[in-house]
Amino acid sequence: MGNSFVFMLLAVIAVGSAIGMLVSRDAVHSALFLVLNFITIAVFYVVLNAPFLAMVQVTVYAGAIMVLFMFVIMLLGAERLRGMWGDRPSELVFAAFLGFLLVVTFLIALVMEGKTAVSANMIDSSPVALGLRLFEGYVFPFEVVGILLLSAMVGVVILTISNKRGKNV
Amino acid sequence: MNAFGLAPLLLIFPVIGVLFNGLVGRKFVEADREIGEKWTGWFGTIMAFSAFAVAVSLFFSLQANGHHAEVVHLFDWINIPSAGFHVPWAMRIDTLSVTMMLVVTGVGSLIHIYAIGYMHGDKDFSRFFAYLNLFLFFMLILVSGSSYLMLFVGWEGVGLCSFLLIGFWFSFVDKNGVWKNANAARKAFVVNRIGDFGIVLAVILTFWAFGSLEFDVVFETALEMFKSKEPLLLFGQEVAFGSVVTAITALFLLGATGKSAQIPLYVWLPDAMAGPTPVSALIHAATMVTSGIYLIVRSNTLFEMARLSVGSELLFGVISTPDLVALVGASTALLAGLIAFTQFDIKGVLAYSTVSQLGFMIAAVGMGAYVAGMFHLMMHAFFKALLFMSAGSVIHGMEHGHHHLHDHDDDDFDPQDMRTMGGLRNRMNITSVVYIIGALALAGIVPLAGFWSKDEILAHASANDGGIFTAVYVMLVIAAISTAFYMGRQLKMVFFGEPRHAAAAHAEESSNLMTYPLIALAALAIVGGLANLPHFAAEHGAEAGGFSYLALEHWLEHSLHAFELTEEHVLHMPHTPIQIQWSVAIISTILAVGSISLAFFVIYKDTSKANSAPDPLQKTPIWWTSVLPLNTLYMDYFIPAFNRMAKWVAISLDWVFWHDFVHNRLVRDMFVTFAAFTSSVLDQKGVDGIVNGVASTTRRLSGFLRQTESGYVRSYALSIFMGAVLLVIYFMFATAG
Amino acid sequence: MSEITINSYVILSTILFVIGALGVLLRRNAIIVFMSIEMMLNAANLLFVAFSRHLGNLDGQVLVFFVITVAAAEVAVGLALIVAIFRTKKSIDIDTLNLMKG
Amino acid sequence: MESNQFNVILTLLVFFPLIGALLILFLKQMGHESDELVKRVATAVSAIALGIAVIVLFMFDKNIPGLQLVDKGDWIPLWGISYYLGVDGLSILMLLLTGFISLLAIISSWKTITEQVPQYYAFMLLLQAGMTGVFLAQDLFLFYVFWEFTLIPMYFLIGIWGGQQRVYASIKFFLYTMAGSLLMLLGILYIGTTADTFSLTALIAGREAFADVQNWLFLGFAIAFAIKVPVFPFHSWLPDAHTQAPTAGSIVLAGVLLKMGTYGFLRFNIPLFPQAAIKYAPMIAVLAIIGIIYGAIVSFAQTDMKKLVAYSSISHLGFVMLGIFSLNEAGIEGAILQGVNHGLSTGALFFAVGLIYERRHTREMKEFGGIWRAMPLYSVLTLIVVLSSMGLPGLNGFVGEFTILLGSMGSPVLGPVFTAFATTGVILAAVYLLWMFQRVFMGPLDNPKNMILEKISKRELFIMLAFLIFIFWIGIAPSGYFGLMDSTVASLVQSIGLP
Repeated sequence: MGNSFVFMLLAVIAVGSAIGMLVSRDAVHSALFLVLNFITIAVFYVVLNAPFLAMVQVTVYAGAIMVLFMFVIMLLGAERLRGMWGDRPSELVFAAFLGFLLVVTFLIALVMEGKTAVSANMIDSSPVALGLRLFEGYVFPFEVVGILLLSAMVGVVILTISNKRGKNV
Repeated sequence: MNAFGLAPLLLIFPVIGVLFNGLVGRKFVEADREIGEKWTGWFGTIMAFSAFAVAVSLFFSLQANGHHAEVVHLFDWINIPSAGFHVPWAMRIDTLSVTMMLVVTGVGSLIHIYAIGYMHGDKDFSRFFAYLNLFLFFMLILVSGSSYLMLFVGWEGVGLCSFLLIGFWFSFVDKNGVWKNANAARKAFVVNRIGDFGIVLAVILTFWAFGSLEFDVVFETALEMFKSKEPLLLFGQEVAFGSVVTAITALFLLGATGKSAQIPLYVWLPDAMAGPTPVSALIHAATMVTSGIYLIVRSNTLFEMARLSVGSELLFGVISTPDLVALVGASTALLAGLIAFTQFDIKGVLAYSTVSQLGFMIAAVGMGAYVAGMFHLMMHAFFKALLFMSAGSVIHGMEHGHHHLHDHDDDDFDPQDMRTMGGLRNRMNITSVVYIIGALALAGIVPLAGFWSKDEILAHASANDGGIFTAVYVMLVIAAISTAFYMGRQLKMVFFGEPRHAAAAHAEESSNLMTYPLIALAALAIVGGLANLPHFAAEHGAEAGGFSYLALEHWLEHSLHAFELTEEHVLHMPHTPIQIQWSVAIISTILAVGSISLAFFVIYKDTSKANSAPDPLQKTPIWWTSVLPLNTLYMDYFIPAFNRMAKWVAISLDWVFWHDFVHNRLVRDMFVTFAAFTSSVLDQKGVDGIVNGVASTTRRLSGFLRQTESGYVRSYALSIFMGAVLLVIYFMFATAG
Repeated sequence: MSEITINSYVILSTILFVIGALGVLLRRNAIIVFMSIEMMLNAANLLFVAFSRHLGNLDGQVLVFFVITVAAAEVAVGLALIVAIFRTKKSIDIDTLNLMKG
Repeated sequence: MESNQFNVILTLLVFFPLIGALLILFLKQMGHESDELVKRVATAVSAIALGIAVIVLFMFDKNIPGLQLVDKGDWIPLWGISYYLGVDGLSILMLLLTGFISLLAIISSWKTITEQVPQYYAFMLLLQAGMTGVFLAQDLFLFYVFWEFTLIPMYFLIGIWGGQQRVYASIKFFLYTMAGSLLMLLGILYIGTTADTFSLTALIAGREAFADVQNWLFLGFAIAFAIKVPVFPFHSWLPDAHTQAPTAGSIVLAGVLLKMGTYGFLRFNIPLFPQAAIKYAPMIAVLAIIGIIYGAIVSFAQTDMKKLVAYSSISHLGFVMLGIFSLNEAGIEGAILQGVNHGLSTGALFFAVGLIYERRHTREMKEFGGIWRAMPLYSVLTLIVVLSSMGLPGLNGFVGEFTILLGSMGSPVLGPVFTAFATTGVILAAVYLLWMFQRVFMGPLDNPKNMILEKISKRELFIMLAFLIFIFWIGIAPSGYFGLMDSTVASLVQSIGLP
């Protein structure tokens, strides 16, 4: 499952960019950090024998979704919204503690498990194989997701359509 | 000719009248009073006459048919197959019902004409005629119904019409602020309902005992049971047949005392005189009040069987129901006759007279003289309707006279008070003549109608020995004397002597519309006796000189099954003498003439006194009868007691105790106390120690919880996150461990 | 260095997930909150793919495919919501959205 | 287990009003603020539901004693709970009554309800759906769901659109009936878990299984139903609920909701626990007779017209209870018909009282007098309704009361003494109803506020006439109505097993 050096490098970039996103005061910076993070994860996908997903990750996430984010940020002028951290320190501490707890839990669980898992052999994960798998076992969810996308589209239109009086942003 | 197919028309004509007058009549009258009154009044009258014509055609059909009863089925009413209960709407056409139909529609039609004149100018003219037609409809259902249940429909229906008509002038308030008409209407209905209580129970009992409510079936089944002399299996136990019949007839008697105004339920009839006079004539003299007599005559078989009950099957072990009927009738006749002495209201005298005469009829049917009872019923319908309508004419005349006076200084003027009248025979010729005819007929003067019918009842009472007959005979004779006396008193006070009030001096004769029906009825009151003349000779030839004696007797025999039983010697009815009892006839005539003369020439000799003078009888014990009777007892004791009881139950028991105390105080407070106790124990650090119940506990708890509801999405998310983490931890170690 | 096992991926994705969660919990800027949600989804996706590789089974990849689709839909709707909120509130500070306050 | 059957008409009947309610809320959501549209939609939905009920009537074969048009499918098969609707002679009239009364109640509120209109009509339709479900459910669990479901819309109808003390009245109504039905729930759960099915037909067939505890079960069900009816002494919630409810609420409450109680006795208590029913019949009949007399006396002393009518319900339903526990054909058929009659007569009375309340904003009888002069047509119509309520022969009330009295006298468990006491109710009915009629409609028209009363409108006339058509119809030709239930009642009585 990949070289440990590559893993560590990518992991540092991923965690670093994530933290960057978290702490950036400027929303644009956050968005850029997030793009970096997504691309890192796409590389992970390649490492993990999922090249097609890596491509999807880059195009959909790093491309489409993040463009959407940037667009909204620009539209709202939200890049100027600085310093928007919670004003309740107790919450900050508590949330951090919970996060820490979660990580520790997993660590402990893995340690207690003890065994070193052996990975299976590489399998064919070409788009063809993926597509076959998708349409063999997941036709119905596929349809549902299609409908979901459609309704999301309609919903977005209804939500953002300007009302009769022409009140616009 | 067979006209039984026409029978439904008997009911349809009045209904058309009701619909016309009820729905559109008012518009006619409002559009043009003169023409509108003509249309609505005459329309109602023509419907009544049409019904009369149908009744006449039924009469001839029965003649042609050999007097055989015919049942005309209309349509199903109540039909419960699984319970075996089936009652159709069906009309029974037999001699008894046709007799009643003729009386009802005949007298009713005349009263309709009279009412056109009498109600002239009333703003609810059309409503009045709608009610009159509605009354005819229900009365005809009552007499033509083929089952007890249909009879009951009519019975209640005429009660309703009585209510509506007594309360016709419901807005009237007397000078004491009492809603006189509305109260009288309600009283009539409620008192009648007490009687109906008996009818309902009797009808239900009849069904379970005899398995049907059709007259035919009931009487036939009863007869078979009577002949078999075996006990009846009723409600899971064996009951003697006599007891069942006694119970049924006793309950019928209760119903009859209500509708026919007998002791103890007569109290509504005098009050009912508050209604318009045509109503008093039609409903409260001629027709509706006689339905109690009709009911007993219709059930004659059952009553005669009850007469033969022995021992413990008798009512209270003492007396059979027909005997009780006779005693109730006779004592009512006597008591009401005496009360009539004390009345000053011209209609009040007639009202008590009606109660008294109904007593005669009830006594007659109780003694088994069914034909005599029916005969008196018919004759009474003629002369009492005549008297009431003439009295109405007098009242009209007095009101006219009062209007002519220019100084209305005496607002207390009562046009019905006989003390303000006097000498009216000079002002109102026709009315006075017909009134005197009616009064003499009522008093039983030969050869007017009342003589023959009353004499037949008295003869029956005297001809049978033993039992209650003697007592009944004595009471009825005294009642007959008092009848003659109070009518003499009334004649003297109203028509003779000098006018005691300016209104009487200026009274005017009523219009032709009112007097012509009076003349027609007066003629009937004179010749009516021919319907059932007794034999004067000893031989029993049915026909003598082309004229049939005892016509009514022969006619009604076909409907009176008890007579048929007599022939088969199953029943032993008291016999009615079919030739005149000279002793009874002569004695009663002498007494009647004597007591009229006594009133006329002795006690009320001096009638020119001022109208405030006390009555000469006021110092005699007879006068006390007016305060003694049941009305006072009911009105002053029973009804206020009921009102107080109802108020106590409603306010104290139901509301204050049950609603407020038990539910809102006891249950709720116990719960609250319980909750408060719980909270003070659970909540040691409670601010005040004892907290007021679960409500405030909840409020404080929610107040605490509310603080967590910051409304910030992030806070909620934090909670969710916490929950998620905890769940993960749980699953990790639960599954791993 | 030894071969990387599935355990490492678990830890990595947990860390990413926690960072995303903290973003959701601590930031008041609605857009950044949304980005953090995307981050959490990606953390999950990463784990899916890792397990897919680990178990030699394509189902994990198929699931990621679905998650991406749903995420795209969610982002579209979510951003539309933000735009709508901004129109009325003139702010995307989610702490101003406290109508639920008890 | 019986096999599943599909006959969608009854399901449609239940859920159509529900869809209507959702439609109304959706209309509101879409911003159609026009109350007129909402009224029209609600009326149309209710009318169509009545139409479906009439179709059911035509599909109904009165010669079959058992359930018909059954729609049955598994719901929670693990616990033996099924979705099971069916109609028979006990429920067919109740269905029609529900549709009829609901429609008239909706029409009657066109003018009176001016606030939160869409919610009001949505609740009315929800109520209609719930009540229909109660009369159709043949699965104890499903029945319980519908039974409780009717409480909610009624609670809001009283609590939002009611009078001065509406909150108090609605909470009392809710808690009182809820408390009673919890006992029933216990009973239902016990039966269901013992027999592993909640299907009524299966339970009746296997009723021997819980015969040894049937006295307790009977009481549990009986209390729930008795509170709903209400049988004396559980009547204390009724005057509050009726006086505080809006007119349409009172009409539905008296017209249909109370019948759910009497229906419950017939549907569950008698067939499931016949021995207990026989045992307790005289006791319940005594309570019923006390209710008849007590309700009448208390009515008589009321000064508020609506309260008077409310208490008269207690008296009338006493008759119904007496008929049911006569346990013979005449009594039970009379009771079912009298249930319908009471719905019509008392519904119409409530409407009449509401009509005059709208004009004068008071119901105190001393405020009135001589209304006949001011509103003659209205007065005549009300008189007919009053007479029907009093049991005048030729109108509907008499047929029911007479049949009940007939049944009670011939009943194997009751007898003439019961009948005699119950018949006094006939006298008392005349006393209190005529008293009210006299105070309000007769006498002089001397209060100036009463002189300018607006005449009855066409819409109000329509509602009154709709009531009157059936008042006369049942009074004059009730055979068809008895025919609908005869075979079912006959088989029910047979199943009780009395001699």
